[in-house]
Amino acid sequence: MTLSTPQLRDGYRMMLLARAFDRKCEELFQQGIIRGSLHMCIGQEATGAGAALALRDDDILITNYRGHGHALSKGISPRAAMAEMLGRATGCCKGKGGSMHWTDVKKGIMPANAIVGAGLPTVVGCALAGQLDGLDRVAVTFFGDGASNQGTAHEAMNLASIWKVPAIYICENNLYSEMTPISKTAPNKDLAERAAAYHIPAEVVDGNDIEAMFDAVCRAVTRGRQGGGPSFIEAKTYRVVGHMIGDSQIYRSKDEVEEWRTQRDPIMRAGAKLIERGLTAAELEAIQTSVDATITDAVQFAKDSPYPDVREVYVDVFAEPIPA
Amino acid sequence: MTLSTPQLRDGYRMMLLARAFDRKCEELFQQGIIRGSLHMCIGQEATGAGAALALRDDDILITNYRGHGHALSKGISPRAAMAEMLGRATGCCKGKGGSMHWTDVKKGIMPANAIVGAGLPTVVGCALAGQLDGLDRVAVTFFGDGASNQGTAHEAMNLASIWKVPAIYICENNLYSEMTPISKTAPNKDLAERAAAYHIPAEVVDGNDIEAMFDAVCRAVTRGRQGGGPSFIEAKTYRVVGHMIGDSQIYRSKDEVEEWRTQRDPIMRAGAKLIERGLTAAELEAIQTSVDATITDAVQFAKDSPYPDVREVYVDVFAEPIPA
Amino acid sequence: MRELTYSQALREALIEEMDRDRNIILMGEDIGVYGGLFKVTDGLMARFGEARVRETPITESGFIGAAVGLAMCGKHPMAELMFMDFAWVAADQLFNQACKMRQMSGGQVQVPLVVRTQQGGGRGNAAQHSQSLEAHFAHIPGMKIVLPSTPADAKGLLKQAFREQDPVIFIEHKLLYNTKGDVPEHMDPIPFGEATVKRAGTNVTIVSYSRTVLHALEAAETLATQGISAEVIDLRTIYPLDMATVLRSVKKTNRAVVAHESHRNSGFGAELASRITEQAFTSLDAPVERVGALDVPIPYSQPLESATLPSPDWIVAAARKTLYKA
Amino acid sequence: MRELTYSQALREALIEEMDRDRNIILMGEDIGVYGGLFKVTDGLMARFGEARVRETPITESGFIGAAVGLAMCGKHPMAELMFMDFAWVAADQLFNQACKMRQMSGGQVQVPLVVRTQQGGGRGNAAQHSQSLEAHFAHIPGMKIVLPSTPADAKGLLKQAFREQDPVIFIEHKLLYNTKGDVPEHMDPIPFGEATVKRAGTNVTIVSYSRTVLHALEAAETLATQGISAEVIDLRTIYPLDMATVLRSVKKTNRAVVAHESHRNSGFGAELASRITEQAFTSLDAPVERVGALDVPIPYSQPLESATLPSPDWIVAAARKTLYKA
Ligand SMILES: Cc1ncc(C[n+]2csc(CCOP(=O)(O)OP(=O)(O)O)c2C)c(N)n1
Ligand SMILES: Cc1ncc(C[n+]2csc(CCOP(=O)(O)OP(=O)(O)O)c2C)c(N)n1
Ligand SMILES: [Mg+2]
Ligand SMILES: [Mg+2]
Repeated sequence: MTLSTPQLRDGYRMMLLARAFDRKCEELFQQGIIRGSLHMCIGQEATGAGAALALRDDDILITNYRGHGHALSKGISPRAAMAEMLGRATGCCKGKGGSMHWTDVKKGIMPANAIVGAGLPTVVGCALAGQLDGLDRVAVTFFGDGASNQGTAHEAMNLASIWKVPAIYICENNLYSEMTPISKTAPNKDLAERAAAYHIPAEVVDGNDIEAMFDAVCRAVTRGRQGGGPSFIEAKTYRVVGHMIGDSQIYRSKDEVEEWRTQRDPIMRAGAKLIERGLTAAELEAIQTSVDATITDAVQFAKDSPYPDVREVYVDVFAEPIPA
Repeated sequence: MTLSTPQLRDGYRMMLLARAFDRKCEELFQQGIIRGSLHMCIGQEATGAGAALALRDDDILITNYRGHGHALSKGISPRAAMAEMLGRATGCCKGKGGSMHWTDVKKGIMPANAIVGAGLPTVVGCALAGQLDGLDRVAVTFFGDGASNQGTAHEAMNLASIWKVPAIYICENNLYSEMTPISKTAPNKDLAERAAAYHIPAEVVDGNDIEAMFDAVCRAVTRGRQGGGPSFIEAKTYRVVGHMIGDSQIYRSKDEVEEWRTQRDPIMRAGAKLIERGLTAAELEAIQTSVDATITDAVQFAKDSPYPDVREVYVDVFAEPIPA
Repeated sequence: MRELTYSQALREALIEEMDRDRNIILMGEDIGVYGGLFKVTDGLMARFGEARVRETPITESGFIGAAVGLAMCGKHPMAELMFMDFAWVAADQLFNQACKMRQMSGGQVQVPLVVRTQQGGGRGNAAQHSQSLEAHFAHIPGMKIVLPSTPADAKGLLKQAFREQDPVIFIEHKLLYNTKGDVPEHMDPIPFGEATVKRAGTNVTIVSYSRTVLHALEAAETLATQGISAEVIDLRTIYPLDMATVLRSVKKTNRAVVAHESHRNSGFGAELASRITEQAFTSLDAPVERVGALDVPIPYSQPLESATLPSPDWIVAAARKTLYKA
Repeated sequence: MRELTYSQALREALIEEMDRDRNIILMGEDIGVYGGLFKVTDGLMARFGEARVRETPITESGFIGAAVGLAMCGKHPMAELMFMDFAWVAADQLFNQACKMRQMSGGQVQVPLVVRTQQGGGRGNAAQHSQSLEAHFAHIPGMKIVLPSTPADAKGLLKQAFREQDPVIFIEHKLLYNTKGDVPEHMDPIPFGEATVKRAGTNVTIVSYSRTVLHALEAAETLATQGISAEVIDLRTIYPLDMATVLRSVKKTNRAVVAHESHRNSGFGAELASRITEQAFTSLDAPVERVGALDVPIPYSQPLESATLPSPDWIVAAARKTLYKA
């Protein structure tokens, strides 16, 4: 499937939003306004946007600690997301989850996971629930190259295969697991090879090309909706920033980063396509302006929001609040 | 490599010993003399014997709860093994481990494991230790078809591959994991397919043919000793008895069991080969007689041995015994 | 009244609950055609179909993870962990996922998952198949913890487990499956957090759960012959915990023994003893005595295993100690 | 004397031990080129080579399992678990394998494995990255448990860890890495099982370990201004456990507070409180007070996290309670 121009424009906006959101978080983190963990997805925005364009609201998403782009593209409210980053009561997890556990059930966004590989089995259950209810819903999970080494990845993909559930495994191969290159921790040039071991249809795509992502996810979605079982997509991509704030990045060359940043940036590439399709630079600029406004508004909303009352610690642990 | 006639005769003896040992255990279990767990390897004796013929004493073995045949073939003392089954102080684990944890470090037999899949990572370390010391030792682990689904299998094979350690993975595919056919829990006709995902050389062999087993293990051993890294061998076999004592075996047909028992029995097949090579029925019978004597002696030894003193519970937990 | 074994009672509870709620899905190793290693799910696949009774690969992390996903999406899965010892294989899905999802999501998702398992020693299954691990679940918030000692409790509590909207670890004992007891034809779910006084007494309170309750009752019998009147309390669930019943008793007897089969060091008995001491300090005539397995891996050999696991005698001795009759 | 940070002290211990014993092999995620997330292994790969400093895939079960195998075969591996929370991913290899191998084999093999990790909250890492899990290790026999609170202790205890012939879980605290303290140029290993009295006092004993010792000292300072003299004990290792030092103190002060950052319910504080009560019952003028995190998953938001984790104030309040000054 190819993207229509309005779709591509939407995708472009999603990517800009993801980038601006994470960059703003970086700034707020450095100011000490955001604390804890922050794993930016700068450079990888096409995976989430491409996937989101292929998904419905009722399709399930389970992402990880580097999932801001995925969740924003799938429709989480920037206000609620930013309020979460600031630990406010209005946050998408009421301030309890922070950067790594964003949730928006109405948009099909199940809690993001901070344990590498933990989402792969869970998504089997999400996919199975839909299957048992006779729905044509799919369930997507994003995980990294490093996560593909975890035992849970193996167990989960095998389960998904034998149960033929509509789970879509999107492996964002950004070449590094934290500070370690995947070439040191897996013998496979393409991690998609591994899915074959479970007889899961797998493909390798340019994860920095939103159209290629969309196309591959569409195929997987169609397969899933039609009862054809799980799919695996390896999206080759790159994070052009550190794993986390403060990452010295001594494990890779500046040239490598620069090449990806300047030659293969997914937003730049999508922008070029839009120009090719006839949009003007001013039109693109307007999207950026509107995204910036969204972020400004989200930050303002978050800052204006109250912190949760401390009695909230006893709430949401069990269905009935624990007595203090 | 083909087996010389003396080697084949040794292998035949190993298999008879394994079978007689487990059958005796079954009897003692039914008499209440052996307690706890008992998982017989009846029908699968060629895997351990074939491997043992290819291994040296200093090569490491890690087997599982169904590993009596492997350990006996690798040279564990039948007396110490039987005393262990009876929980005696003279047992190979001083009575502390029982059926599932046989150990004989002098023979390279590390503690057998009762957690499905747990031996696969451990063997990486055993293989690596030899590699670091510049030895040409290999480390072998046996596990079942069901174990190949565990996450540890995936993690371990990947590690073995990237570290190029001389680990030999022998998957005894006996078609069932306890009471569940592997065809229900894995999509692969050959589990060896999975090793390919880690770029580990893999082959499928007739696990009931001691010569085929020997041959495959020899190739793996040569590869390991020469620095060629890990190997994977899928041994197609069958357990002609229940998973454990009391298993009603309602999950498979009597015909299936009978076919394997009467047509494909590894001992019968090795016996026929020996006859072909010129041994007489009387010579084979003599081996059986000597094995029977070994078992009788082992049982007598075990029964004559004392139970461990109860203060032994505090010993072997830490290097220094815990004060009572 | 009808007598049933513990496993029959559990099976009945599953059938009644599955009839009531079609969102209940069972998953586990060998639970289908074979009906489970302890036969608790016998015949259930034939009755409810393969979609609802699912045989899984040996992948405790994988299928418990899948159950977490099912639970988040509106189902009420039951995952059978064949031996409690395998909780270590699935620990991340239990402790980092099931226990925390509701909280991390600010209450947006819930995980109504029942993990059924069995634990305990006494059969010679050695160190990797004999552990009792409830204390670990008590220390990580987010799961309710059930340890029934009788067939009727097993049935009533399991029915309740499927009414909960949070994860429940339902812990059976391998040596209880064949025990028998009265089980009424119609049973309502038994609410969590309600201990029962199994035997009234005045001199010392024995607090326990799971199979150790049977030891406690045996000990009370022996103590009676020695002129010591012991009250025996079965907690049934340790989270939620019915301290009211415990304190009522201790304030009467002024002495307490807590007893379980799990290891003594950092066991749940330490928590119980601490709570009793904190909440009834001035009533106590002696320190609370704790009975638990020795702090060593559980050995295979029968005399060693017996020396490691608590017996009624240990409880008798502990009770006497609280009365300074040691 | 030299001042070093906690992480510098740890790094020195690793270098000295690796120089001494070439069987020491380090394994873990990002410990090589990058030098570890907390920089404890900085420069070690360059110094000792890739064979001895091994970057692993993200497979905690896999590489801790491999470390168990190495240890059984005569090496002395150190496996770095980046966050204690990931112990759940590797739990089988820790609790069913490393802890039990010696015993299951009747003493034929040993597992001299050091697992280094860091735990604790206070940085806003939320529920899956802030847990303190030492109580779980205390409940499963087979591992020694170290929780240093100062740079010097960190160094001396880590050196000792590599002299042990059994598995050691060496638990650092993420908020201690940048703390500074005197560390002598030459340091001998510090034996396990020896608590230190960090501050002498007469009215109440505060028993703690890891970062909570700093809270205890702060609390003692505050209590002093209120005319209450608190003795502060740092256990340093909780297995083996130095009860002698604790009892000596409690028999003098007649009051005790036990404090840790891990959850209160079924935490190691319960064990400590129980032991103190059992062994010094007649000396106690009040029940032992326990301080630990609330029994809820650790929340992200700063006010919520602060409300969940113990602070010096909590210890002050607990100490006052033992003096009936609440
Ligand atoms: C079980 C577990 N181990 C380790 C970590 C620490 N950790 C967080 S992100 C990460 C790297 C993951 O790499 P990859 O899967 O490639 O994802 P990426 O961050 O590159 O998107 C690691 C090791 C963790 N969170 N969970
Ligand atoms: C982690 C774990 N899960 C489950 C079990 C229970 N169990 C013991 S043997 C077995 C079947 C293993 O099947 P397979 O790997 O095919 O080996 P086989 O017994 O057929 O040789 C199971 C499920 C276990 N011991 N450990
Ligand atoms: Mg990556
Ligand atoms: Mg099998």
